[in-house]
Amino acid sequence: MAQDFKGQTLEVEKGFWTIFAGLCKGCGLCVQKCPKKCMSWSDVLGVYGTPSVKINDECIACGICQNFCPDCAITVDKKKEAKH
Amino acid sequence: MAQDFKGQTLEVEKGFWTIFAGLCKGCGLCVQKCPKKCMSWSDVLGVYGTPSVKINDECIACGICQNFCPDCAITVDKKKEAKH
Amino acid sequence: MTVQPAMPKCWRVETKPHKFCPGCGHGLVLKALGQAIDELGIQDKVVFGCDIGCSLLSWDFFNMDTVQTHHGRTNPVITGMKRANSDIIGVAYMGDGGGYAIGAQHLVSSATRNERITAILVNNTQYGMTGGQMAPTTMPGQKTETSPYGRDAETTGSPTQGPEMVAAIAPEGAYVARGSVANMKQLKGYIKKALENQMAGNGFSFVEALSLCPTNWRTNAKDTWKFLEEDMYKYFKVGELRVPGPREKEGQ
Amino acid sequence: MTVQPAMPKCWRVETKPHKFCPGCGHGLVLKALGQAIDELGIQDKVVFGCDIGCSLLSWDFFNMDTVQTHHGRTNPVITGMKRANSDIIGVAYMGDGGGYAIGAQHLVSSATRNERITAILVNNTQYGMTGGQMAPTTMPGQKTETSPYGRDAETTGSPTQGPEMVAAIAPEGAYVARGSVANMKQLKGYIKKALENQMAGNGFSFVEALSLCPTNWRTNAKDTWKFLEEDMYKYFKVGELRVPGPREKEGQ
Amino acid sequence: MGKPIKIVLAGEGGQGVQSVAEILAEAANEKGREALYIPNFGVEQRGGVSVAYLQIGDEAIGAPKFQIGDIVIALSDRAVIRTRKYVGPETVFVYDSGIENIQDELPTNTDKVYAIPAIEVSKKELHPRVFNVIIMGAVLKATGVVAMDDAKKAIEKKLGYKFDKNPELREMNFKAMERGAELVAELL
Amino acid sequence: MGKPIKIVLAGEGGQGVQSVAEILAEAANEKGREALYIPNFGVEQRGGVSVAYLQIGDEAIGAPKFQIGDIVIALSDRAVIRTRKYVGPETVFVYDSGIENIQDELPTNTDKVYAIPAIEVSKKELHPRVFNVIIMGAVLKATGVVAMDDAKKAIEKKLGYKFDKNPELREMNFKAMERGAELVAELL
Amino acid sequence: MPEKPIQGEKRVFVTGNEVVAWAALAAGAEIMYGYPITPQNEIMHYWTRMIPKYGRRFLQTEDELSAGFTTVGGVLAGRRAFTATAGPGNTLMQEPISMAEAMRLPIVVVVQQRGGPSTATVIYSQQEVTLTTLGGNGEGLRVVYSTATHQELFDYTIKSFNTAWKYRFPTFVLGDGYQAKMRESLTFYDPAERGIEMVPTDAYVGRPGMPGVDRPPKHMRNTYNMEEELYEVLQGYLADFAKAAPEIAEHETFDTEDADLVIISHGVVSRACKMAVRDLREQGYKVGYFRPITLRPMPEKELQEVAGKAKQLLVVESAQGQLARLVKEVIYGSTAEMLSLFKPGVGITSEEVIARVKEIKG
Amino acid sequence: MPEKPIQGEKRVFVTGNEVVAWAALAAGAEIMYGYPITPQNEIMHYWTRMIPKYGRRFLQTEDELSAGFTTVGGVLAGRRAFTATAGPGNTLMQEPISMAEAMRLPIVVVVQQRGGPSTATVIYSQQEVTLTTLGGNGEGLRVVYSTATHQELFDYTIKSFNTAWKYRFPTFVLGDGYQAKMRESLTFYDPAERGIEMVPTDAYVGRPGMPGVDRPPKHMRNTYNMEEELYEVLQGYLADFAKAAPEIAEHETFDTEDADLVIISHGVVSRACKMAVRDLREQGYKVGYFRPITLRPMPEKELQEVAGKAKQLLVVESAQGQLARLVKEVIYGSTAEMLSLFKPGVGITSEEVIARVKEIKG
Ligand SMILES: Cc1ncc(C[n+]2csc(CCOP(=O)(O)OP(=O)(O)O)c2C)c(N)n1
Ligand SMILES: Cc1ncc(C[n+]2csc(CCOP(=O)(O)OP(=O)(O)O)c2C)c(N)n1
Ligand code: SF4
Ligand code: SF4
Ligand code: SF4
Ligand code: SF4
Ligand code: SF4
Ligand code: SF4
Ligand SMILES: [Mg+2]
Ligand SMILES: [Mg+2]
Repeated sequence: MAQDFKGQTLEVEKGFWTIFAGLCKGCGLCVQKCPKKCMSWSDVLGVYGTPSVKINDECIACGICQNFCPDCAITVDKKKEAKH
Repeated sequence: MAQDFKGQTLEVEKGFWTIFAGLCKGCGLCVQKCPKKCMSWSDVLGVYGTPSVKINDECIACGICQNFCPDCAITVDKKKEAKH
Repeated sequence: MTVQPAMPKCWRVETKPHKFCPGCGHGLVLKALGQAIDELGIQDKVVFGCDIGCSLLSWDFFNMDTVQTHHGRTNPVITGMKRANSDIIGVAYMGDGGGYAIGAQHLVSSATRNERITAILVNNTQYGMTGGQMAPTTMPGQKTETSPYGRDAETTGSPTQGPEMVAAIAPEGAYVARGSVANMKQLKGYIKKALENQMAGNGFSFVEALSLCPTNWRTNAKDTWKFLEEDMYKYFKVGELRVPGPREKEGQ
Repeated sequence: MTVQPAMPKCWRVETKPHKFCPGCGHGLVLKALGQAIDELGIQDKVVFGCDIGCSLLSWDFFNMDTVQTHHGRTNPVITGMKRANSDIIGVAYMGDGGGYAIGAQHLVSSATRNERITAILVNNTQYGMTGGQMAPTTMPGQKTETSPYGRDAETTGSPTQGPEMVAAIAPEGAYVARGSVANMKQLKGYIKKALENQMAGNGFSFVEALSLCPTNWRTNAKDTWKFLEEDMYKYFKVGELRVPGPREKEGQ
Repeated sequence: MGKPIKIVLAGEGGQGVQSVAEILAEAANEKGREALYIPNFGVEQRGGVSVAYLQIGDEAIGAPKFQIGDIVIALSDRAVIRTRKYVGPETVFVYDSGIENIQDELPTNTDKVYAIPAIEVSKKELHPRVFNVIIMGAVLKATGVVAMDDAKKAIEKKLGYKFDKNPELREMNFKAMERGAELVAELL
Repeated sequence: MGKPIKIVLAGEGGQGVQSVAEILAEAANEKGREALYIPNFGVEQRGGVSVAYLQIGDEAIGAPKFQIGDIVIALSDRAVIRTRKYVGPETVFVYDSGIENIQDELPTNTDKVYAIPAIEVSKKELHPRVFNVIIMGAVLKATGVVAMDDAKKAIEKKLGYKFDKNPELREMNFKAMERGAELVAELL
Repeated sequence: MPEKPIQGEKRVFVTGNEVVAWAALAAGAEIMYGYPITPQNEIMHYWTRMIPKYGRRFLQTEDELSAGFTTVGGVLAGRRAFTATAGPGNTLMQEPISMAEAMRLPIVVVVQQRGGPSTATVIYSQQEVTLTTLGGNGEGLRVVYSTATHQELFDYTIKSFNTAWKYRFPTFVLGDGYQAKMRESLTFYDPAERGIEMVPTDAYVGRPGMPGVDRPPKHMRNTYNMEEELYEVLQGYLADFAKAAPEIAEHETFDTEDADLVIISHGVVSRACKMAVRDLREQGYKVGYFRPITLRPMPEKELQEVAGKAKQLLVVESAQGQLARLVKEVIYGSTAEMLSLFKPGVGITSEEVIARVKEIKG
Repeated sequence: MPEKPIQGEKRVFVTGNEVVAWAALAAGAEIMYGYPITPQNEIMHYWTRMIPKYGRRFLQTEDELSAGFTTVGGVLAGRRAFTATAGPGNTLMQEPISMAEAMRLPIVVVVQQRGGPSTATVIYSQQEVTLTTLGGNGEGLRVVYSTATHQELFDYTIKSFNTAWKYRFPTFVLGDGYQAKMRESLTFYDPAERGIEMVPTDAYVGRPGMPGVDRPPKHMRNTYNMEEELYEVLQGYLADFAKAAPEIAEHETFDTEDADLVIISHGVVSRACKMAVRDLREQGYKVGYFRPITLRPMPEKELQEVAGKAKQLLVVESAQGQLARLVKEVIYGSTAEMLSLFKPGVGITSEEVIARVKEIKG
């Protein structure tokens, strides 16, 4: 019966960044913690009708936003570094 | 209305030692603490019908027994030392 | 492959989004706890007890057996359970009001008795659930609903140093630490050690987590972090206070 | 001149001999307290609160206003009184059960709030009034009515270190000490300082007094002293833990 | 005996239904009428549906809550579901036309079910912040419990200090109130 | 219906009245009779008057306490004062003749007020420790609730382990019991 | 000297919790002790905001045990002291209250009932009637005012201090979450201007003079060594309570004279009942209205009178018969049929009351 | 496997507190949690002495709140768990009991009543009837057995575990200080040998299997966000209680058939009443005897029947009408005259009961 959340995934250079607007409460904690200051409010509304978040392509897929989201609304997948 | 307790006073070389049998519960704490081991059970019964305490003349009026009596049943008055 | 939210495995997806406010630190503490439980693989052993306080909102948070108790009484409920069935890994989850005010006798006594439970206390410097009154952890000058002109340390005292208190009285075998949701990895590590300490039967395990309450702090995201990392860090020192060494089994 | 008993002036002669058992340490602690009050000349300012526990037997002990409270609740009653009338010098007198078990939240909170009261706690390592059950202060191996085979530290914990706990959490201005009825002069000195600290408005003042309970220890006089001076001294360290320095009046 | 007018307002946490109810109640009170306003509240600080119960009449009000409202206004899907039990045959039920997939959840025991585009109007014409004032206007028009002018005074009293700093805000609020009244007038 | 015999025993803390009551009760119980023994207790661990209420009969006993005893025994001045309320016209009241200045405090509503020199006898003839056993003997004789032999068995059961180590103790106890009986027999 | 909190009369539109805070101020309450619990929190919020101006005090305690015992301490020191609580807090508060009861201490407690048992809801109920009237290990020697309107919340909060200090029984204002959180109009006033004299307080302990010399020391206890001592003390208390009861008891009633059926309710529920009775009368039903304002002591004689006349009594309450039990106790012997509308933990509307009466009347 | 505590039947002569400890052992109680309070202490003393041999457990807690909440924890873990308390401890215990009530947890609590209110005496009373039957912020969804003899103390301590686990309501054995401290004879037995099957216990939490995978997680709560949710839950509980009540209710009665006056009492006081009725009958008085054994639920029908026949009912109790209130509640509508002999905090002898009846009968 596990619930399915629909994510919106963005590919950036270093990985994939997914926002689950159905989980995002628009608290902005992630935005503050992003080391690249690459996050901002999105037009997609979150679960409480407040804006959810989006990124721009300066994102380095560091995962910090995921780490600090109290609602697990962000998933970041770093691309495996190509082995030379 | 202060209550009067009848004390039995003994004079020893260094001072006066008074036992108030009406206050003595016969616990024996004083006996144990006497540095001269000069205390023992008396025939005079204390407030609970148990023996009260007495001293022999090895008492040096140090006041330790008074100090450790939880019921203030002993009063020790040291004689003032004669000033030469 | 469709991406799924990176929730700890032991979180109950059906009850998400959870009931905490936007930006609430409870979600972060429970994420750290969930991750620690996942890593230890003990989801089926843990019984989670939540206090009354905003922690009660976690009564259906996990795919783990959960008991919502009374304000301040989670320690005794979990203690009673653990005493009755030592196979259980008991987690008592509470707020600073529940742990340091109304339930202080239970915290202190669980500590001195070295109860084999793991207590996690969320310090958000006030009473979240009831709308932001002063807590034992409220900081000097901090405005709350019952210290509207700022907490006056002279008349109402100083913020409770909880882990320090527990560390001062808990017997050998106890684990005591203070973590912060601003350092999730460390916090998870502390909680994990606290669970392991219980599993090893060593003694009482206590982690205070410095948390966030944007609702009652009336802070935006930026100030929320600032409140924690600037103001709270001044009064509450993050770190481990008691770490039991490897311990000889003395016929426990 | 007829010799009269050397009772502190503030003792109420009409109610003597008091109600404590033969050899009870409560009598000694109250003697030290009485002497300290006499020396400070504050008999008419003190309100004495006694807990339920053998301390209740002191409800008519002094020629001072006295309130017998509930088990563990003397700290809040005296706190409430002092908050309402700061001219009072409030003394909260309790046992180890009252202070460290059922009333631990009050002790801890009076300490962190730095209540301007003087709490005196009589540690006799068990529950005297109810006939000798285990207390938080019962020592490992000590037999009581509820640890009939000796207290097992592994399952029931270690003796509460009360003054250490209070010292760990009380703010600046608090006075904390542990005395013993085996050193009456020192004990009186600690209590006096604790009263003076209240009078100076510095903060919470707490003295634990190691005491005697021949009735429940089932000891004769010799073993009574031995129990205190050999066994108890092993676990409870006599001395001062917190002594506030001279303090600037910050507009209190 | 004139019965009081019974109003239920419900929305999501941030939608400001409580302020609407409070201002209406205060406006009525100022005019010497009897008003009783009670918010709902639960254990959650945020996130639940927020419901306001409001009664305005000429005599002392009875029970604080009631079974059937004269007008019920729901501003989110959850609010519709939560409040439809207050709808009786005579009830005017108003909901925001922006709520999606709500058709099956609407009350069926009254004919007077109206959708108004309050969210849309607030976003497009004014500002999302005055969404709730539009609703207030709608309630005023639908019930006539308080005169528009008195409601304006009540807003003025509450937010005057803000208006003074930024007079445009006043304009926007009053405009919103009137737009709300218009939206409802079109329907009734 | 045979009424139970009602006994009140009172003395100072250390005088052992509770053991007497307990042994008597156990002796009766051993013989298959019904007994009910209840001690008094208060907040003080030591120092109060110790009162034992004992009823022995052939059927289930009623209330644990009673208003009027068949026999009331008081072993100290405070005990006399505390227990005289249990004395009725038919009550046998026994007190120790060693109690000083008690004359004015003795109950006056019964003729059967007897002093026995139990303390003195115990000190002079036996040992202060068996003072209470003398009392037991007196009760046995005065009430006949239990046969002397059964009481001895009960003592044996309780203190046998001590008697085995020190057979003289047994002798002394049994002797005390008999002396108690004699003391009372002289009076009744 | 701080100015009077209320000058003249003032029509206001506020929440019940604000009403209580103002009333306590107006009554000259000097100190509040409290521990947060919904739905009474705002009493503390308003109190703490307002007191600096009027020189009053506040202590936030560690729990309700402490809130109650510190209030006891405040009263012992001679202050007009009060606390407020609800639900599980009220359960805990019974320990200090039982001490106040044993020592006849005039503490004032405002209770804003919420759902029960246990944490239940933070909202509303009338399920703390038994607890508030009879809680603890005693005989319920307390006074309990159950209010129905904000005006009453104001009036009786003031009155509770006077009742407490006059008769020296713990005194309660029993409100509920609805009353706590709702807004309606009422008139604030200064009691003195209305001719209400505040019963003066005095200190139990800490009075001037050297105890044992200038005056006997005050030795207050709640423990007795023998049953008989306690019995004697209680007999005195019970007699005092019985004597005070008719003076204290209050009620509100109408339309009972010719009523077949009288609706009995208390607190906020009585508002629905009042409306229902008016409506039903208009519809030709012979119904009456009775409302005990004091739940302890009950308006005994008046209730008996009503029960003696009516054929049917309908008890309506947001609890499972807690009021009904108290009613039955005092009207025992009457043969009026007892009917009920019990809705533990939820509000009751006049529509429901009307429906119930119509159901009864067929 | 430790041996059975009791083999065969055994006549013993012990104190009531010892009886309780043995009965709990015999019933298979696995763990006791407790905090000392006179007059229940010896239950813990005997229990702690005996348990090592039988593999049972004990935890001394920091207070009665903890004793109650740890007992709740023990029951949640699926153990036959109990606690014991008295007086102010019983007052405090109401907080955990209200949680048990809200969550239908079969905790067993032995209460040895002492004088009240407050600390009062450590001795005896019947003043904890209201507290034990109806305490806390709820509706009193509990079972309360009031025992009169040591045999009953044994029987009902065993039974209380079965009632609790069968119906899942907190269950009490209500004794008193006299019963606690007195010695009388009774017969110990192993329940199984008497054909008494112990209702099996099971765990609420910590059962095998991965929650969310093998089984749903157990999520237990006592808090509801809306009034209506609570109301619905309570309706279910109340229905369960009403259904169980006639099965649970017990009483003892004799000589009521032709009685003018029936004496109603409970617990240890009923022993005096029993004697009194026998005596009075011998003297020609037409008196009867009725004793509710369960005070919650009350033996409603049986009491109504008695009240329907007798002209007078005399309620006798060591409290100020706590039993009488419960009686009036269930016999309301009867017109039998209600008389009383209330002696709060002190024992009652058959002589007093007889005197009271003679006074009534003129
Ligand atoms: C006995 C009792 N007293 C008071 C309350 C009210 N109450 C509920 S939550 C709470 C405070 C919660 O604060 P905290 O423990 O710090 O948790 P937070 O909500 O801040 O996470 C209080 C006082 C209660 N439920 N029970
Ligand atoms: C609420 C409550 N619980 C329990 C008791 C019973 N009780 C009375 S005194 C006491 C223990 C006293 O021990 P302590 O505080 O150490 O004082 P002591 O008698 O040893 O001096 C207890 C448990 C009580 N009176 N009230
Ligand atoms: S992954 Fe790192 S860089 Fe990318 S948005 Fe998140 S925090 Fe910013
Ligand atoms: S932290 Fe999570 S919930 Fe908050 S804004 Fe970012 S994604 Fe949304
Ligand atoms: S005064 Fe000193 S020497 Fe004399 S008896 Fe007392 S302790 Fe012994
Ligand atoms: S210490 Fe005091 S009471 Fe004890 S034996 Fe000595 S004199 Fe007597
Ligand atoms: S009130 Fe504060 S602690 Fe509670 S859920 Fe909201 S943010 Fe979290
Ligand atoms: S029992 Fe112990 S503490 Fe209590 S009075 Fe007796 S000796 Fe003192
Ligand atoms: Mg908090
Ligand atoms: Mg002690």
